[in-house]
Amino acid sequence: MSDIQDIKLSNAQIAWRAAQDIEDGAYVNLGIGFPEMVARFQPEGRQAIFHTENGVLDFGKAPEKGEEDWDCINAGKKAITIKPGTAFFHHADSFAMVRGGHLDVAILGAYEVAQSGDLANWSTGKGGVPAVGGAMDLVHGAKRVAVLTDHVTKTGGPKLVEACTLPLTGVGCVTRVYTSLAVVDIEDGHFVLREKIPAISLDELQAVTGARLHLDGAVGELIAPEELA
Amino acid sequence: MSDIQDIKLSNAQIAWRAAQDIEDGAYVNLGIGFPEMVARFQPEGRQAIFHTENGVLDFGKAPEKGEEDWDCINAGKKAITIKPGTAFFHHADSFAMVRGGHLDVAILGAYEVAQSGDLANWSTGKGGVPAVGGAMDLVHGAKRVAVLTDHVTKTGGPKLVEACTLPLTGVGCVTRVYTSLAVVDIEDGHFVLREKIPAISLDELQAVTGARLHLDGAVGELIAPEELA
Amino acid sequence: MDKRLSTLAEAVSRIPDGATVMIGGFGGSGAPVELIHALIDHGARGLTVVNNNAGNGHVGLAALIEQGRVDKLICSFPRSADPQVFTEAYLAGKIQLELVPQGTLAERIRAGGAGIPAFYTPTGFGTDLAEGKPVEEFDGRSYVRERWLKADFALIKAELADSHGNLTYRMAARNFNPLMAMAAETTIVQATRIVELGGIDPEQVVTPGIFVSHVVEVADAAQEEMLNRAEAVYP
Amino acid sequence: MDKRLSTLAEAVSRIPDGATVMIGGFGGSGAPVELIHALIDHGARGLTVVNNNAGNGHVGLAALIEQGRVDKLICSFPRSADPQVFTEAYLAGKIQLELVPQGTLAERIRAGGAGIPAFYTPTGFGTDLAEGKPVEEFDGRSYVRERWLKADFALIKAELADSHGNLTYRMAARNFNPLMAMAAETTIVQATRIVELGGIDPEQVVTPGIFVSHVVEVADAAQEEMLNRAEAVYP
Repeated sequence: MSDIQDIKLSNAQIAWRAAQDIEDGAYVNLGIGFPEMVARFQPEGRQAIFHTENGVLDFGKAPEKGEEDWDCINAGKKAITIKPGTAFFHHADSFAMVRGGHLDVAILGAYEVAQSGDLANWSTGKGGVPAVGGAMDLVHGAKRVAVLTDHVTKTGGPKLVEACTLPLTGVGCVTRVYTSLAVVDIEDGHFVLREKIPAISLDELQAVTGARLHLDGAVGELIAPEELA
Repeated sequence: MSDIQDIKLSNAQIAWRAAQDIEDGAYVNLGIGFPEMVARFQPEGRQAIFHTENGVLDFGKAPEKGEEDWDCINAGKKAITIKPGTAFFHHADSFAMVRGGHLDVAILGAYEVAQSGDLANWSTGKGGVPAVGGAMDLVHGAKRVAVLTDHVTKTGGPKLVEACTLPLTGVGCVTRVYTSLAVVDIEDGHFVLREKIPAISLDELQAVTGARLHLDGAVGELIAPEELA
Repeated sequence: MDKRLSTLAEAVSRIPDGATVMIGGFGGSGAPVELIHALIDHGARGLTVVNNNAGNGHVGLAALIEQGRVDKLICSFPRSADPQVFTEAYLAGKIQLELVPQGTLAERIRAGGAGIPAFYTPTGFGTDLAEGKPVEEFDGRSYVRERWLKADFALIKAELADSHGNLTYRMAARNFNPLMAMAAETTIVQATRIVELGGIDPEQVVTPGIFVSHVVEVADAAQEEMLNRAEAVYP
Repeated sequence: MDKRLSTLAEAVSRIPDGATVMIGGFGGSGAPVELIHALIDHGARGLTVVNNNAGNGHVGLAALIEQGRVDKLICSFPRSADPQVFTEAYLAGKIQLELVPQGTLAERIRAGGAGIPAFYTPTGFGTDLAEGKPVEEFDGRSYVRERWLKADFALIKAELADSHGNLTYRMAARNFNPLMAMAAETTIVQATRIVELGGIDPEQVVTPGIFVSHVVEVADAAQEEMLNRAEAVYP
């Protein structure tokens, strides 16, 4: 097997793949950091509406440097802009949208995802200052909760596991994982492999996955635009 | 004893008396019907702010006939007007004001008030179509819940009673009753007589009251403007 | 991503028999009269309707009841100037009534929209309307546990709307409308004016479009009160 | 019935040691920096502070913590670009932290303002942050029971205010401000502009005056983000 570092998808490519599953008109919340990249890759002809926890729906792109209005920020405290259709609201209304099942998709990062759909993404359990933000609300609110993640940890350990060892963000909440090597669904307590990059074999993929990958029909080829590599 | 019908205060006089206890700047909800009259008698130099359940705070007086805007009504579905300071809001915010203890005073009518502070004012228990509106919310929300009522029923029976016989609106919620004959506080499960009209003796008042009237210091004279009789 | 529809008939066409339908308004203010009439024309029966009242005269919700389409009404105040239609149906045993205190009704709907399955309220404690509901004490005071209220459809009257479903409301016609818009699977709005996207100041949006499924412009919307003063009857 | 005060010092003068103080804002947006600085000058200690974050740099909430005035912080995200002040105090055991999921924090504050002593939420179920909290199943799904959150004082940043305390907010600076305004015994507002009564359209009021105790105009309010970029330190 080739070194995973050489064949794996870039974060941008993972985000691109996740973006392909977002339907036209979907209401979407993207987690702070890496998941935010998904917004860049909306397929032609589709328009997603983005929600940010601090009370903005349908915001515009980042302003030019020096043009920031710091009353107009996203959950990551980065400056955003308004555009036709933007709405502001308070935090209780914002999380009514989240908790009330009004978001179509929430896309988050992960430390670990278990085959049960359990997610751990808020605490490394190592002390320091804990911080949770809106992650625990998002994972039990959106109609579909997806995770973007490298397939393995920096030290090569599995992030898709039988059971999470880190503090949980939510129980049984994730239904799809987009990794640097594969697209994996979570169904009935199992990982079901949907797509993998051509450069890795099934056995190799299983070897870097911490729980059994089930098959359900053909495994698609996960091919992302090369220019995003 | 003179006939109570001859000596008792008019509804306007009862409302006038209740208005004297409303402090400057108080937020007040007045029940539909008779309690609404309280708004007419705000003492000189004091300004109460009126709340109506359907989402208006600090509204103005009734419009001229023919000038009504039926999108601008009160809880009694009567047309009102806006004035400088008016705010509109939705029903959940309106009852957050009520239930959250933000109203200083709620003034309601009554079928019966018990010495425990229990109030019955929504159902005669006789069948027909039951309707409750916002009364049950108001009696557990406002900082002070007062009742305006004739001292006795149309057939001469007591309305201030040991225990309510009609379906309750709220338990232990009323703290002051303004009647056509007296002002009565409810303290520690007792009626405490604060004021009575001069034309009735203590014994006569007790005779038309369904539970013992306690005394706590001097009983004031309840004298309302004659022009309101 | 354009939520505009051109006809009320199209907007209500997927409401099936037996649906739970929230209808905005408090008395006549904010009542989506034209949407209700379109629902009558559509013909769905066996409905459970959530509204603060029970209709007035022979238009709007009263007409829907008069046409025998409503099996159950969840409301706080089924009395009004002329609630004859509901009163007769109720006394004849033709319609069920779930009576809910007004603030509890509003909060149950808001809870439905906000994903809160149950909450505690002091309202109704010790009364007939709390019968059978769990009671709990917090900090020495007793509270009743109430459940969320959701619906399959909500019929909403707004003032301004844009193609994404952002809404404003006129004066006290706001009342239950923004709450019901949150609590239904499908939220159908009649707006007095549909403006271009960006035509509503983002700070002035009352109902963000995420809560709205369909928007229809009804420029000359009737006031229920005016219809009743004219003794209108629908259909 | 005029809620205007002329100085911030007067506005915060009655905040005692040991008070629970909600402070609006999400990061720097909507943070009432001048009110917090007035609170520092006032000198109250042993405070419990409710805020989404834990301050940034050496101004506003970070400065309040740096001055040793905060015993306990209730927040969802005590990390930021420069949370050094809180981090040091926390790791040194000088400040307690109650970590609450952001939506639960918002809902607990709203519940405090709305008279709802407890509610159920799916958020946090099965996690460390729900430890010790009652769990209940509704319709086959598990929920955690959360309690309301109230405060003695709330410090709020608004855009427009009138003398009755009706408020609007600027863009995303709204965030927790309208909720905290509801949940405190005494709500103190710094507004960028105080307009005459009637100067705010009744339909555009976000926080009705009933939730507001005092209003002070701070026309040239600082943006916490700009202060931190200038490496400002308070006092």
